[in-house]
Amino acid sequence: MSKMHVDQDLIRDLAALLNETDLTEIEVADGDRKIKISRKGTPVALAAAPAAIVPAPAAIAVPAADASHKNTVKSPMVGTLYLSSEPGADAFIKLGDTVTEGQTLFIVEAMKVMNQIPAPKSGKITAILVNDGQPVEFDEPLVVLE
Amino acid sequence: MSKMHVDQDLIRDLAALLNETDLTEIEVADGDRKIKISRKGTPVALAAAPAAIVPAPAAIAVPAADASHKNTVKSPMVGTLYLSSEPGADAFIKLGDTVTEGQTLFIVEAMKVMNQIPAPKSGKITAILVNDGQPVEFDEPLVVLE
Amino acid sequence: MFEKVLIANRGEIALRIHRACREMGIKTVAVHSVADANAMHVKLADESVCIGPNASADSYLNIPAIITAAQITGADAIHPGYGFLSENARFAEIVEEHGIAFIGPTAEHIRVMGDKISAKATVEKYGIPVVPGSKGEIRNYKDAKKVADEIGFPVIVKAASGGGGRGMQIVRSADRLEEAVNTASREAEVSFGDGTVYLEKFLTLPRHIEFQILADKHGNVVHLGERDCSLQRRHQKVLEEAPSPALNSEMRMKTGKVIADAIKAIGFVGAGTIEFLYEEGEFYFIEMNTRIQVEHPITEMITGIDLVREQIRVAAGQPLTMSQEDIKFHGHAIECRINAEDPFTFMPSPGKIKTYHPPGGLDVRVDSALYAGYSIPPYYDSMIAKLIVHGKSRNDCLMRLRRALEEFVIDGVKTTIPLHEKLIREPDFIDGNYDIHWLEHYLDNLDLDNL
Amino acid sequence: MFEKVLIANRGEIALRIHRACREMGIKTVAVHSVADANAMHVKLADESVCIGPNASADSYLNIPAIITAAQITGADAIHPGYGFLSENARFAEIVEEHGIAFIGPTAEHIRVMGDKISAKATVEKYGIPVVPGSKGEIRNYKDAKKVADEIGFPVIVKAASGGGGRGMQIVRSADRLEEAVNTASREAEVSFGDGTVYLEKFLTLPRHIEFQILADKHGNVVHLGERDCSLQRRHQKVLEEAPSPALNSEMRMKTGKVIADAIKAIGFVGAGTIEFLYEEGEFYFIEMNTRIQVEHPITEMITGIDLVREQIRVAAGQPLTMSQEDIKFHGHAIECRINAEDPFTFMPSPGKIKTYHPPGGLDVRVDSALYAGYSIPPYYDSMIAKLIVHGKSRNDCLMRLRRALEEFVIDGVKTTIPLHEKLIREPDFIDGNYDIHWLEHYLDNLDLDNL
Repeated sequence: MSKMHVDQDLIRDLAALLNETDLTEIEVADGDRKIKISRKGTPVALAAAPAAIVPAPAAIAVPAADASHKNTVKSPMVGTLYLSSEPGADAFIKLGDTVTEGQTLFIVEAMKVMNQIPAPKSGKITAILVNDGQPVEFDEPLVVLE
Repeated sequence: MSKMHVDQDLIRDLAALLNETDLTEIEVADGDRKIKISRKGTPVALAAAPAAIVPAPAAIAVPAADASHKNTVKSPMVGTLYLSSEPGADAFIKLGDTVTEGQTLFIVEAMKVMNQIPAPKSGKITAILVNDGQPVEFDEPLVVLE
Repeated sequence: MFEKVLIANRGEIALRIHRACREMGIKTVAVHSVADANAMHVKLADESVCIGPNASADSYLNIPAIITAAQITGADAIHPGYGFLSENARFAEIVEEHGIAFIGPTAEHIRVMGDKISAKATVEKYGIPVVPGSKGEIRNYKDAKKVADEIGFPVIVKAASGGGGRGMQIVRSADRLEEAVNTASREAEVSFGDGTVYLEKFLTLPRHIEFQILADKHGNVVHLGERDCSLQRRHQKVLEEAPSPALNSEMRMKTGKVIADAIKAIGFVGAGTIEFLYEEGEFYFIEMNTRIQVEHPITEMITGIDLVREQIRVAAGQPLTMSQEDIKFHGHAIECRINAEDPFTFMPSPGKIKTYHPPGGLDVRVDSALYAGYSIPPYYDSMIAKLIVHGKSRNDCLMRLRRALEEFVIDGVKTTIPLHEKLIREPDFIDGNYDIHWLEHYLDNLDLDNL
Repeated sequence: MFEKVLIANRGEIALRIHRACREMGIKTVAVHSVADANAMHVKLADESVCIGPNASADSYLNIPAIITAAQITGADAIHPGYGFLSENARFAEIVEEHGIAFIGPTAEHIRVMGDKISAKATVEKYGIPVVPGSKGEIRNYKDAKKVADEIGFPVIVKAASGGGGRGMQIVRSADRLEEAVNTASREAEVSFGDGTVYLEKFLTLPRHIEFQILADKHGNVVHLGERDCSLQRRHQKVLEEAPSPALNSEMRMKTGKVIADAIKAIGFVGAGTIEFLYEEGEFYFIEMNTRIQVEHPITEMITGIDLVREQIRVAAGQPLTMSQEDIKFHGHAIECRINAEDPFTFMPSPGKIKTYHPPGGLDVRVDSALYAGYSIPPYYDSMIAKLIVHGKSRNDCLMRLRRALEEFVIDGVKTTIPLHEKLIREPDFIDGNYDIHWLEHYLDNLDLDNL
């Protein structure tokens, strides 16, 4: 498939025009190409999911803190997380450790396969968000690496 | 691929037109070229009835203007309104008349009974919002008396 | 068939009637109070007319305004729903006098059934069982003993002019009868200036069971089985089910036939409900409602018959679409009345609905005029929705009801949904083991601090 | 019975499966992509596991992630829904290899029915009618003439190695047959390097009619009548109804029996659908779907049978809850598929739902995972709701559908509700007079500027 053709300069121009004219939305089309830009002021009350639909107690609760932290390393798969290579062995990492890119942080077992989770960059471990033997979801924060 | 053609001046003109006409959205198309602009004032959100539940065309439409005017005299009952005591007779009131409290303004017929609608206070008739023989709802504005 | 029906009601039943009309190709006129200008049925109706201020007395009970609204919109029939003017014989008369069809029985039938004494006498004459007792006044102990021996203990001695529980004596065995007759008579003399007493069988733990009937103008009458409405609080039904856990098919069909035959003899036309107390295999007539009832959907769910549609057809002179043989009962249905109230203290909770999300899926029906953004006005009944669930068996129905209640979201006001969630988990309810006193007793013993 | 079922799907069918489980007292696990973290079934399920990023290939089609999720949550069965992995024989195999029950047929049956040629050969062997034609290759005009005379014109000459319409010739009369065979063979030679052609009866204006079957592990097979799914756009069903306006009871029961007998002989277990083209009183097998289908609710509405519940029971080794004699057909049902698309240009319209207000009342069912505030992700199928309506007759059903569509509010995205409102007012549709080409033709001729 060919690359999408997007005129970014035109978008910038339209955005400026949006400000200038104090509009909230501009949509333009030329043939089968279309650009629509908008800027919303105050978020609407019901924008979020209805509060009263209570989320089921997730099997695997995502820790609220640090979850969106940009230095967080997240699980690339669903599985069971281990802190060490085998029961009784030392943990791969501990709080305060300095790790180098590619160094194994954890193992996540999925379908009897042990997957090593490498450090995406070098840095210092400032928080470990998981416990040994814990099930983890895809995208679940595991560790903060700064 | 060719550049998208967008007439930015036209957008400015349309934005001005939006102001002038007190609209919230303008959409124009010419062949396969299209421009749509909008400006949202106060987000009505869902506080009001869902917009998509379109109110049925009320049998008896309440004039939007003056409806909430504090000097408006409203119908005390549902019925058929008459401007005069009998067909062909002079209307009880006309625009610009000065009336005194208790003076009959209209007759509303309900169940074959002719009900005289008196002026609630003395004043000048600045608007007559109904026509002869028209059905009126309870609370429907009939006249502005200042 | 009618061209345009005026709906002289509000809330879910107004919407129910609108839907039935719409599905029959009949135009609708919604009449409403000022407070109800934004009601769902007002938005959906073909036309709407504001007939008065918030107070029901000046709007939904305002006969001249309703008749005038029908005249200016050209409606050729009026459906009164339930409550308000639905059992007002004078209203039925006035409607007909103005050349408009009243979707309900004749004024005469409303009048006869509206009076408890004439209703009881009428149905008894045609074979419907009533509470047995003395035929009129008891003069002395000997009389009383004779009647009591006939009908069996417990009995209740009541003042003929009585009311409010005074001059009433419950007697559980013969050795206390003489004293009770004397006490009741004395109390009655003191309280009402009339010592006349009479005697009736006393029902200790009855169920409330009612039969739905439909009758057309061509002499066809059918019964659609029963509803068990024993779960009540302060004489208000809270949850209803059909069929009753206490009845078997033979009793249903036998009693249903007696009722249908009586209704035919009485000449009643329309949709009606015969209410009974039921104890130890016997039915005792309480009253007849000559209108559609709140709990009619559970009968619709087990029979597949649209009661409001039949009611409209019959009022237009058309025959019933089914005979008794065509009516088959399928599975089980339960209705939960959802009120805008605290679920345990029952304090009313009017206000604005922030989120409204009814449950969906197989065999789940919601009759409600709510929508997100709607403000429940404080002037009227607190019932805001009916959740009706069907299942192949009573157990299937209960399981489905459980999941439907879980999915139901009404946010912004308090509702009785949590009460229903709790109720349907009670062993007595699950076993179908309850009577008309069960719910009051259950609520009295709830530990409100530990819910 | 299973203790905990993992739902390997999303959207309304995930919610449908959750509801069935909940009503059977079975716990549920929702697995979902990152985009679906706020999906309704995720909120309602007992547990949820994020199994991958937005792309289906990495989440809903990610077999290791789904198996792992089942293992860490202790699910003892997996329901695949429709689409995604529901007809993936390898997935069924892997699930079973991990000691988890697959709620569907055996991998072997999925495989046989997943291949058009083996499916056709299998069902034909057991008496299900297929499109008549030459048994294999046509060598010359004489062969072709013989077959064509047997099956009657029009016929279609097809390249054995063909596809995409090339090497295909429709022949309406004998005098054009020789030329057509030669042309098709030449085209096939050029296009596919193989001039082999074969001949089949050509159906000009067929309907799409499919039969629902259920089979347990104890040799019990029932059919639940047919669904008419002829209203299609680009091979996507738009609106389905049951029963088909084109079938009578005798044809239904006769064809249903042939199918049920064949399914029993084949040894298939689970819920399945046998799809046919139907023309001039004859059925021609197209394919068999070995899973629950989108349009299953219309069958549920006319039979009162919960298909997903039966499917789960059967997978757990329990017998069907009914025999063929127990299945009675009541009234008529129609399903409208509501997509987040422009109703006439069919441009997808994902986005945030501002208002969601489904219709309620008698015989109206909505299967949808929408709620107000939900954002429809742009990564998946555009179907966002199914409106299913039942009526005593086809006309009652149409009238009810009309009012239900009027009440349905989905605000924030474009939906196909206006298309359905228009469709059900078309005289051809009202008369049941349509075939699989009707909708495409209708849409091609719509004047988009004057809607």
